[in-house]
Amino acid sequence: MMDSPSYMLSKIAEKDNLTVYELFFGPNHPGMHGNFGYVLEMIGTEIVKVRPNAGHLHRGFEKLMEQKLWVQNIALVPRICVADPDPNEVAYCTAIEKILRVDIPDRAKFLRTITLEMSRLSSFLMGMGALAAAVGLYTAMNIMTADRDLILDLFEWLTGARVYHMFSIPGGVRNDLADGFVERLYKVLDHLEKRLIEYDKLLFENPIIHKRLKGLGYVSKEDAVKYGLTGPNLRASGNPYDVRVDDPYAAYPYLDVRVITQEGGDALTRAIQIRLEFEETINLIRRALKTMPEGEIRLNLGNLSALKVPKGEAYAKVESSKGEFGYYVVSDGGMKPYRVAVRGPSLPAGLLLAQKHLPKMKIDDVAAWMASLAICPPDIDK
Amino acid sequence: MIAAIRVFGYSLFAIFIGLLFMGIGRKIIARIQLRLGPPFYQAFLDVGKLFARKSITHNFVMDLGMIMSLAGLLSTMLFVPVAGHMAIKTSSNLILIIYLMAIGHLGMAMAAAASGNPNATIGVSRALTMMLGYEIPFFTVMLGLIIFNGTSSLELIAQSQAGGILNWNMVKFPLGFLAAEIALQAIMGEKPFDAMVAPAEIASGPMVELGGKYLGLAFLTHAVSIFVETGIMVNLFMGGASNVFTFVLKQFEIYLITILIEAVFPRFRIEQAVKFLWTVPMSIAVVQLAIILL
Amino acid sequence: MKLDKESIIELLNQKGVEVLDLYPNQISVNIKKDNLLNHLVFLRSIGFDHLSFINAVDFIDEGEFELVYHVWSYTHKIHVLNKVRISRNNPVIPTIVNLWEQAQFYEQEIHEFFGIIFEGNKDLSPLFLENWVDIPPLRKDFDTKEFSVRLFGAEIRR
Amino acid sequence: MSLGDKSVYSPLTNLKNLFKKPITVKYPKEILKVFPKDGVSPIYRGLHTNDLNKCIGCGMCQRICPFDAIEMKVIGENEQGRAIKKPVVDYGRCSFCGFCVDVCPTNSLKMSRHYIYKVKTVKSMSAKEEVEHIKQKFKLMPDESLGDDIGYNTGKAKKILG
Amino acid sequence: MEDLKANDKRSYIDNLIDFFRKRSIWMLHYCTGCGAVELPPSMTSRWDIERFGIVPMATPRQADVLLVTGYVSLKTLKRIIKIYEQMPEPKWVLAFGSCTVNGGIYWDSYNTITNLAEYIPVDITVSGCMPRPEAVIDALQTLMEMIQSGEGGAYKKYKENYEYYKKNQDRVLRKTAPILGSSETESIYQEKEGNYET
Repeated sequence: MMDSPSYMLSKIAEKDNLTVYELFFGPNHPGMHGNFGYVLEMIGTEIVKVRPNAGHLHRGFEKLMEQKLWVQNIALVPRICVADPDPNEVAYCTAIEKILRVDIPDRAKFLRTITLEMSRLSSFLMGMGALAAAVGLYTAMNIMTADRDLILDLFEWLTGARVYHMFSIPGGVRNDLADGFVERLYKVLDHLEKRLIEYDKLLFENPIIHKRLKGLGYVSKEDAVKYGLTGPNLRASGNPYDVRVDDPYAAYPYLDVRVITQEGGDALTRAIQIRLEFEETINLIRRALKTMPEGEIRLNLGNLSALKVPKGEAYAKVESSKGEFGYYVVSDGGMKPYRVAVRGPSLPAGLLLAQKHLPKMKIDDVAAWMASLAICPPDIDK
Repeated sequence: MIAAIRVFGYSLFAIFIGLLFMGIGRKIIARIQLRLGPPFYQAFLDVGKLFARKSITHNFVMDLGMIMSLAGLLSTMLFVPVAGHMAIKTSSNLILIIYLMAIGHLGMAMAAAASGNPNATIGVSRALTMMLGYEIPFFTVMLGLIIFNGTSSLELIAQSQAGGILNWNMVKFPLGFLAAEIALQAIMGEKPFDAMVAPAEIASGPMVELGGKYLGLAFLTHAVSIFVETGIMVNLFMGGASNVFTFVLKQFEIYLITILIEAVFPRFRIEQAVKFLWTVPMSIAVVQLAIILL
Repeated sequence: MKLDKESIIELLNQKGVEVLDLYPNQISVNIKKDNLLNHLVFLRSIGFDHLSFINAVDFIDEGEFELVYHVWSYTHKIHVLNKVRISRNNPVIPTIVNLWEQAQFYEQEIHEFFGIIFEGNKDLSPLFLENWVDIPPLRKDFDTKEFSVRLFGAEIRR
Repeated sequence: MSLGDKSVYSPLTNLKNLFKKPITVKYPKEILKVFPKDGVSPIYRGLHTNDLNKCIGCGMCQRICPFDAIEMKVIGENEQGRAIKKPVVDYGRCSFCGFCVDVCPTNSLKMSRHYIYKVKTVKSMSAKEEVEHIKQKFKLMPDESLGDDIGYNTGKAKKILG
Repeated sequence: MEDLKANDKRSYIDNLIDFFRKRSIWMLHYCTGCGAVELPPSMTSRWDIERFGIVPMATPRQADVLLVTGYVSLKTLKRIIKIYEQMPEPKWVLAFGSCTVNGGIYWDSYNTITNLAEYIPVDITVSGCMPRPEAVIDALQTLMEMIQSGEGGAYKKYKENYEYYKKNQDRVLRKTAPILGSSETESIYQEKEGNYET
């Protein structure tokens, strides 16, 4: 700590009584992703201390979910993480199905897996676009968000809504694939794969991106596990852990999920990690589509609006594009959940790593650092 | 009196061309991003709207700073020969032009610093550091041309390249043109070197507190700066044209190159930008200088 | 080396801790407040190094808070729910910030929503709510509907 | 595809987009042409439509709605003197989840593919009246007017929510 | 350019200025709620509202229109009011989604307001639990027509009804009355300067 620039700067500051001033990298800032803020105490352009200013998106989900029926929470749950809504629905339903000790039909499992992977694709596209915009490459953001729209069209066709699908319910899914949907899904996947070459040329082989992101926000292999990072951030630091392989749910036991890891742990490795996982997700959807069985898409749990879950508790984990989304559901045997606790993947990255990385960083890298860690403020505040 | 009308006419012409280039530039960037993009006259609409808005000022230094920045740029424009003739009969000395250009940027810096927003002060410090960065390679290239032509008057340098493309300075000194092109990217504040107005880092830098008429003045300043910088490049390297139309066309070619580079490159951090400017274009310019001297 | 669930249950029973086998890879453990720290240190030593998160459940009719420490092991692929019961009127529990640093924010959040005091946690300032003077909102006796009607004028229909 | 190493020229290959046709959907003039039916998806969850003579006013939709967005309003009396009630959807609460359509026993309540509904400020109104004005204008009684373009249409027979 | 013809009560200059304002609306780059995830698709290549001249700007000083997309929590409301007051005239507010009308799906939450129009004047309120890009473009088109016909004047209401808005803002943003001892402490509606001003 002694030789770090900010320590020396604070020494100089005392000598020349430079004042440490407060800069609000606050909620209204083009570089900020979502409605979140850091209060940065700075000298010149070097950050000396950081205080997270969370809570702008706090809606008290856990309190609201205690007052609604089991099935009514499905309309509330996807709103927790806007970029990647499906893992919330699947995690909530898996937790209920764990307590009920029921196994949903195979086709429902595959439908859930396909919506999860499509939501993962759309979230990766948005993440890469946000990273490109943070360092100024608006062309990449424009084209990636337009491609993400193609996936939202597919969601609209499958579930009836663009972003909040409310597609899986306890016991299965609400409706089946429309005819012509699978052909269009194949077409979109081929288009995305073709477009990937263009993204490589534009973003990942761009020398200035390498210069800007190299060495930014380094997380070592052990620290990543110790700090509780999950998902692409964990795998970019060299840990081969993926919830879809370690604790499989939905249709992942039937599919071989290839876990991609890289040594490196800095912002550039995380960006390349997201790009490689994007490519792997496309192939995973193709494999899932090939081996999708026919059959029932819902279990008959009687009248869902009068569903009574027996007394008990369960913790269900889902691998979202940002990390491990966990739902801890406690039921006292009533018509309404007694307690639903949500574990958002961005809390360790957004609040803890901010204390670790920001104090020695310059103001120009805060936006790129935040985009590389794919910090999604709604799942910090819930 | 006639000179006053000519000066006013030239200023309007420069502002018109600058805004036109900005509008077409936004359209081209939009087409690279596969989208439709705004109409080419969008910059005029923006300036029209900005001047119709209430604007909030913090102190008189901010008002004067903005006026000074526009006046600085307009005065620079008067000394740049447009297709051979100029607003007022003076010597178009290259060193005088570069000195005057600094005044424009200092005016903007003064206004931004007076606005009291920390983002603005960081933006100002970046703008001045960037100025430090791009002036050294640009001067070296000009030094080479001045030594080669034996005169520092832009008009004579332009006339020395008359006749056919073959004896344009761009063809005679390709390295010098390449170094000046990279430096021009920084002078105009385009993408790889646009750390001073980086929205994602310091919320559009110096222009943070500018609203309404002040932002209108900033737009006009940027428009005139486009006209001036491309004008200098055309006179130095593409043998300032015989009539105004070909002059504007050549100016657009130079602006097109900067726009194409801006569309596909992210921005450097400020210290990376200065390090890049002092190594890559600087070395090319020194090689060019050596070729000229030997 | 990878232990399966039975050997982990066996290990925990030796430590004198009663274990509930919930699901194929999930077990729950009830521990006392005072041996929470060394229980977690023990778990961490045998390979449970990922703290998923901490949350609290308000059992108002039993007058107790139940704090659940979710721990996961990447090697054994087992999830352990460590449950601690503390009384509701003076809810105090030692902090585990020196075991996992991210627990600092989970504890700040729980303190804000349940009013549980974590001894040894240097900064329990509110994280999400601004100048909140009511009882901590996630407690069962806080009625959010009535609050929303009184403050924001929401319409109650049924 | 393996990731190539970095080079200055690779981003410049993207300039070929200049010669491609822009992919913008010029919304007011063109609409989305992705689905079998132009515009939004064939099962889009938009504003509600209700077949008033099929609707028996049972209130099932009111009970399932997670956010109390549906209110049964009495609109008259039938011969036996019992009040006829029809659902009124408050679009200030509705989350367009479609549960009400899933549990409708007579499959009269459906969701159309229309989604445009907005309320403009009224210059003459004061702020207090404006608040009530907006709240009232967002409470709509779905009827056959949007019925020409049906989107999400399931009904209790499909036993989605049991 | 058919909208340039001077209609009866407005002079030609007014029409020209409104035409400029209509064709170059600058929106504030601030995503207040969850509806903001539909703004990037509208701003980028597929729906592209920049063809109407609508561009996201960094600070309230440069912005014309404030898009309040979705629910507004108490902390966000404080920032929205501060930003709204920082924006120079003429300014407009678009409220997207059901959460700004009657609380939306968080109507019973202790941290989100139910109706935005009680705190700042709103020009257009759009329905949808997250209006899709076409609805966003349609709302912006309506705003452009309102500006051209001079109808978009909600910002004048902020001055006229300032005490109504101020009372609501203070009621919500000041400390809420504690329930712990709420039986005898006065409810916040009586506006008595209690000992809350800590």
